Amino acid sequence: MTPIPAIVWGVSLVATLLPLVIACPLFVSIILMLTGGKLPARATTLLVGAGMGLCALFAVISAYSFLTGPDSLGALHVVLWNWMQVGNFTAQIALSLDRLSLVMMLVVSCVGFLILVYACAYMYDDPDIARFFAYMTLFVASMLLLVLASDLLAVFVGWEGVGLCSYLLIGFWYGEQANAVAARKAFVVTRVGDALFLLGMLLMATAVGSLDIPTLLAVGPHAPSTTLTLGMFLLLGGAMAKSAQVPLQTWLPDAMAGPTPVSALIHAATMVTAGVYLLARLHGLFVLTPAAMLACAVVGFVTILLAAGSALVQTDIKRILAYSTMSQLGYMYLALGCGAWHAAMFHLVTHAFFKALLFMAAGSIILRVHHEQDIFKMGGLRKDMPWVFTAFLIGSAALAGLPLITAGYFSKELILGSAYEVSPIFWAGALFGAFLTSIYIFRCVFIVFWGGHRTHAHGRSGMAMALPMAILSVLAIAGGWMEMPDAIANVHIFSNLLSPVLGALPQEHGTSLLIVGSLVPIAGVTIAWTLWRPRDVAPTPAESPAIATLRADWGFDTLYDRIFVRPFMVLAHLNRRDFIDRFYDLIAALTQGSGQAIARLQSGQVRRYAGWIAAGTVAALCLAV
Amino acid sequence: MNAADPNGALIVAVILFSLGALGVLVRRNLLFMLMSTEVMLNAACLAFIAAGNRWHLADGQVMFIMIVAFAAAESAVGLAIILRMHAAGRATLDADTGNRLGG
Amino acid sequence: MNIVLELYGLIAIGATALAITRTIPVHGLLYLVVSLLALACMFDELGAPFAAMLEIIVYAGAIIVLFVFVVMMINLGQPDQLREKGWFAGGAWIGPGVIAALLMGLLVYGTQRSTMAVGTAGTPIGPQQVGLTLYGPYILTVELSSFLLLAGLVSAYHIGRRIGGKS
Amino acid sequence: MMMFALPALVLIPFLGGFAAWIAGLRGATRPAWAVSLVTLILMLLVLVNVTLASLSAGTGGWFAHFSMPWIPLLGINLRFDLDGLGLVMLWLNALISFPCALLSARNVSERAGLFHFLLLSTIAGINGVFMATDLFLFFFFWELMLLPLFGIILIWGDAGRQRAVLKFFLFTQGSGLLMLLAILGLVIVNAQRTSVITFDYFLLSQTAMITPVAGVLMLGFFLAFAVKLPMVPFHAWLPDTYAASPAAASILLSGVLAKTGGYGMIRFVVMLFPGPAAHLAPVAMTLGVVGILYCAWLAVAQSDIKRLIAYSSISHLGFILLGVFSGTRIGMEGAIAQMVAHGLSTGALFVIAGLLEDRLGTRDMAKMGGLWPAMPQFSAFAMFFAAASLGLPGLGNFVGEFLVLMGTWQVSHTMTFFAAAGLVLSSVYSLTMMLRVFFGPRRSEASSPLGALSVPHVAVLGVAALLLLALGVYPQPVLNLSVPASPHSVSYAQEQAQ
Repeated sequence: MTPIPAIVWGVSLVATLLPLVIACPLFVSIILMLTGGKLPARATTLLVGAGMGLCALFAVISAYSFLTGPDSLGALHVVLWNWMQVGNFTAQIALSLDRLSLVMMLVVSCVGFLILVYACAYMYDDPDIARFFAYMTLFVASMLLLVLASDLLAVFVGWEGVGLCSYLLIGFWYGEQANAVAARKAFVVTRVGDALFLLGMLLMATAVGSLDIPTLLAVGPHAPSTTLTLGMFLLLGGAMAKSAQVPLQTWLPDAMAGPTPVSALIHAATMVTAGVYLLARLHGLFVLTPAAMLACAVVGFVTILLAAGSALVQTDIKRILAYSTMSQLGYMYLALGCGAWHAAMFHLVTHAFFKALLFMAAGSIILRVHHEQDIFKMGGLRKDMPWVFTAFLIGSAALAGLPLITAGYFSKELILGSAYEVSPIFWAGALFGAFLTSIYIFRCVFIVFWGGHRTHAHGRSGMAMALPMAILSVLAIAGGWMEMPDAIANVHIFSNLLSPVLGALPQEHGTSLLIVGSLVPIAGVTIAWTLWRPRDVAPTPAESPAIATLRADWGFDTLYDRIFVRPFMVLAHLNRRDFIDRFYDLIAALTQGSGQAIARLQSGQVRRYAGWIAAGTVAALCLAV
Repeated sequence: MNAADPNGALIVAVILFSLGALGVLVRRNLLFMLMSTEVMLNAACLAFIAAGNRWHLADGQVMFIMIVAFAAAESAVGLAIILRMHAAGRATLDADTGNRLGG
Repeated sequence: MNIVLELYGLIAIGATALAITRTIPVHGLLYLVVSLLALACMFDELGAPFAAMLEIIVYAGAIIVLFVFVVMMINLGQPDQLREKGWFAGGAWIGPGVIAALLMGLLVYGTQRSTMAVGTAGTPIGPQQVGLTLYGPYILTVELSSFLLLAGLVSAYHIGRRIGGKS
Repeated sequence: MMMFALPALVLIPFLGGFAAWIAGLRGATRPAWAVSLVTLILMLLVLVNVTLASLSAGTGGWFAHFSMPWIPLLGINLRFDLDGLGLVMLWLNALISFPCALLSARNVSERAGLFHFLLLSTIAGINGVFMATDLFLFFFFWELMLLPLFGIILIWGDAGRQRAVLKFFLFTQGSGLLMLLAILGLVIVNAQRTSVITFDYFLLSQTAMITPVAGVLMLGFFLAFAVKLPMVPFHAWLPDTYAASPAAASILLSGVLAKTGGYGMIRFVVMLFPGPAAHLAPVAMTLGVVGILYCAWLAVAQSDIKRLIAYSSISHLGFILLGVFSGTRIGMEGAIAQMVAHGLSTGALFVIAGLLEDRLGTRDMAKMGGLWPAMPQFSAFAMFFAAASLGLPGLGNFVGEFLVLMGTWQVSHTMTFFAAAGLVLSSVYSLTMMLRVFFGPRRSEASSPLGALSVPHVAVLGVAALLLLALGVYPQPVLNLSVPASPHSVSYAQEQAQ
């Protein structure tokens, strides 16, 4: 019996604050759960605001003191306790802060804080507000654990934790059967990825002997290359499911059944990017397996185009954003596959800003038009809600990557540049994706905000909703200015920040790519305007079988339903009574039947008895003679 | 008297026994079944006597006497049962209705 | 070969075959008496005169008469005859016939496989010898058969007792 | 003191059961219940005492020993030995028995005294199974724990109980007979070799190592435990039995009784016959994996909530089989952790199912639905245990499953792959259960008001949740403590002698 290992508190401030960053939302969550909804809504929102504020504050302080501290280029480890130690395998609950996790921690805590503040207003009238925030804060805690954990197994705790919270939040309005079903689908599909992730961990743990990420990165390269490739493929599978990449993307559109702040936080800004973060953390191993990288790039490439194509024909505003998230995540995967870690991380950050903004704006719209989500039933909202319109426009511009003024432009250009480096096909596809992106998002903008009124908007968005949107609007524009190509301005704050972890930024390309990349979004917006500019007749969604397929996610859902779900369920129902059990019943029935058959001999008819006696005599004589 | 060939007697005994068995199996009338039983018993007697003749021992006849005693007891009881069934209102002496107890 | 013995045997077989196929019980009984008498003659041929006498007195004289009494008491009539005929339908013979034929075949085969040599020619075994054997080595069997007879008596009495009471 | 603690762990519940019976003879429910609770508390105190003494003795090896001749002519002794594995299992039993006694008070109104007697006898038998190191004594306890349970199910079960009990009886007794034959065979082989008739585990383990018929003998043990666990082709008794049992019996059955199978696998198959067990391992592991997948698949299609939990339980028990036979230390530790975690989580799920049946009067999930608003606290607990059962990291089941998978990975990648697929399926059925019972629109008006949970329920579920959480985030004490001691290691008695 080893003594309980003493909790190792680092001497520095950061080591003290780091666990608190996770503990703050966790405690809020526990308090909300234990009080079981008995707190009044105001107290709940105050508690959440305070908890998340502290969390963000601690994150910022620890980030600041880490960067100004002595080993700001390395990593800081805080070992909390030994989780498991069996034989020569050890897993620790330990946190580590390096520049990569620092960026991610800041995104999660700060964007999380903003979205939760927004959610305080959004969900204020919901009777189950305590449950909502219990899940939300638990999600933030899990996400921070995922980000900060230094052991892959502890990452997995956060990984599954965010999955569970995502499940709970998608199904938050469980009264609708469809929501609960969507929640289950999201969990099960991501769980497929989780199983692959787990297998990948087992492989790495067996090959390397530890799941500690620094150890993995140090010892992993010496493992046999087939092992490494297989392991990376498995981890990639896990990451893909989490990030809704083709072919495991089907859960994300359905996940929009949750409240809009959930979509903003989980299904746009943080959880879905966990896969990107994971691969970036393991880039040292990833770079050694070209096959896995190629697969990753291809997956990203395909996802960009498929998701953008689907987004083009959606009618539900949240589903448009969901497909756009998928498509943007495709960019990140493409970047990862091309070895452009900086680009992937940069796009992750800017995407978190503008996509959260878009979801918040969409949420404000939805709230004010009586939970109507069909864009063709909205229209002319520009005048009703000018501020929301501004925010949505900024977010759309950033998503489309309008040149120079938006964050999305710079991060996307970085990705396009690195894709060109690997293969012009990737570049062309991604560029076409960007073209589609600008079309579909501005289609949405023009239909929703221009034209005649088709719905009545009421009320105003309160301060608590407006402020986070304002802050994110600023970030969605200015966030890109921390990393600009040399051709525009020599600003490399972001890549300099991450270089110690991810290596130096690769050489840049000429301005020709940049110019093409700048023109494409503008062309897209123009086409969107010509197609969907306000006319006299109200716009209606185009209908054709091809479009229906496109709208239904290229038929992936139907396909999976036909191939996996339906046979599985049908066979399960056929075998509901368990054929092995039936087999034992058969034995029982046989025994019983033969018993009855023999009992029938006991007929009470003397002649039959005599016959049997005679037959027995004959048999005995046969033996004797 | 000259000793006879017991082989022939044995074959006759066997045939009689089989006939008796056939009677028991075929007839549904209890009376005939009892009669067939008597035939079988007689066949056994014949076999004993033939064997007694062969070895020139009295045991065969002793056994015959035993069988006769047994046959007497058996037919007494059997006939009593038949009478009883008849008196109880059983319309026929059909043995196959004997499983309907309660008579 | 003892022709007389075979002849008696044939008579016994024929009478028995007729006895078990009659539809009228009294006819059957009469054939049975013939069969018993033929058997008695065979016993006598086989050197057992005492047994032959017993066969006639006890079997033919007592047991068959008992049957006759019963037949008289239960008073079977015309419908019973018809029914008996009905019971003789061809199908009823198949199973029993096969079993009986098998039984016979096996027994004949079994008894003839080891041929019994013709015994030493001897004098018939008289009642005295039988009596000595019976009350000598077989005394216990005699006692047992007395139990059996007593039991038969008691049960016959018991079973038949309530007939009068019922009517 | 330590000397008599081990037999006391068996005697206290047994005698307490008698006392409860006598107390309940008048027909009152309350006194019998009180006596039974006091008994369990006494048992817990003794267990705490034993644990403290054992911890001071250090980890590994045998902690305590008790021996007394019973039938000297046949070399049968009343011999108890305690190692870490046994201790952990005793704790599990003690923890599970509390909810059984606490919650049964509500369900049982008829012949409460008898109920408590049978319940406590079962608990005594289980305690004995976890300590007995004389094979005859082990078999005795093996039967002792089953017989009262037949009674409980037969008297207090639901409509289908007779058929269920018959099945349960045939399976367990049939396999128990095989084990008895194997025990006798081992004793005879040993007697031929050493001309000493003994049922002593430690002495027999010497023979078991070298005898050529070890494979056959092991199969007898293996089948008995495989039925009890249950392993897949022999699982048919379990869903019927669990569904037909009263709540207390379901909890006890799923929580502890199934674990006696896993315990037996470790102590009497793998430890006693290491060679043949290694030969059997691929078959056993394959069956384990088949069980994981097949029963998870069946669980999805069930409409009876108790049957769903029952099938899910078999599915999880496949991991135990996998871990035990993986032949690696890590897999074995995982299997033990899984036993504890599974006992807690499934036991809690059966508490929940029992309560639902109690309040709604049905177990058919088609008639439930949308229960969350009616009973939020309860539903939250259900969500927690469903999450535990689908193997959420941070809860106890994950530790067990991960370690088992890790142990299996070192033996066979394919099997691990399929076992991991079981994790996906476990999420399918767990969430389907949540979906059909608690989410969705309200489907029926409850037969009785659904109201808040009673204090004992909250306490029981809360403690189970806390323990699962503790096991999930800090399993090390259990992992350290639960190392099974080898029969070839120096026994406690010998140690004392030295």
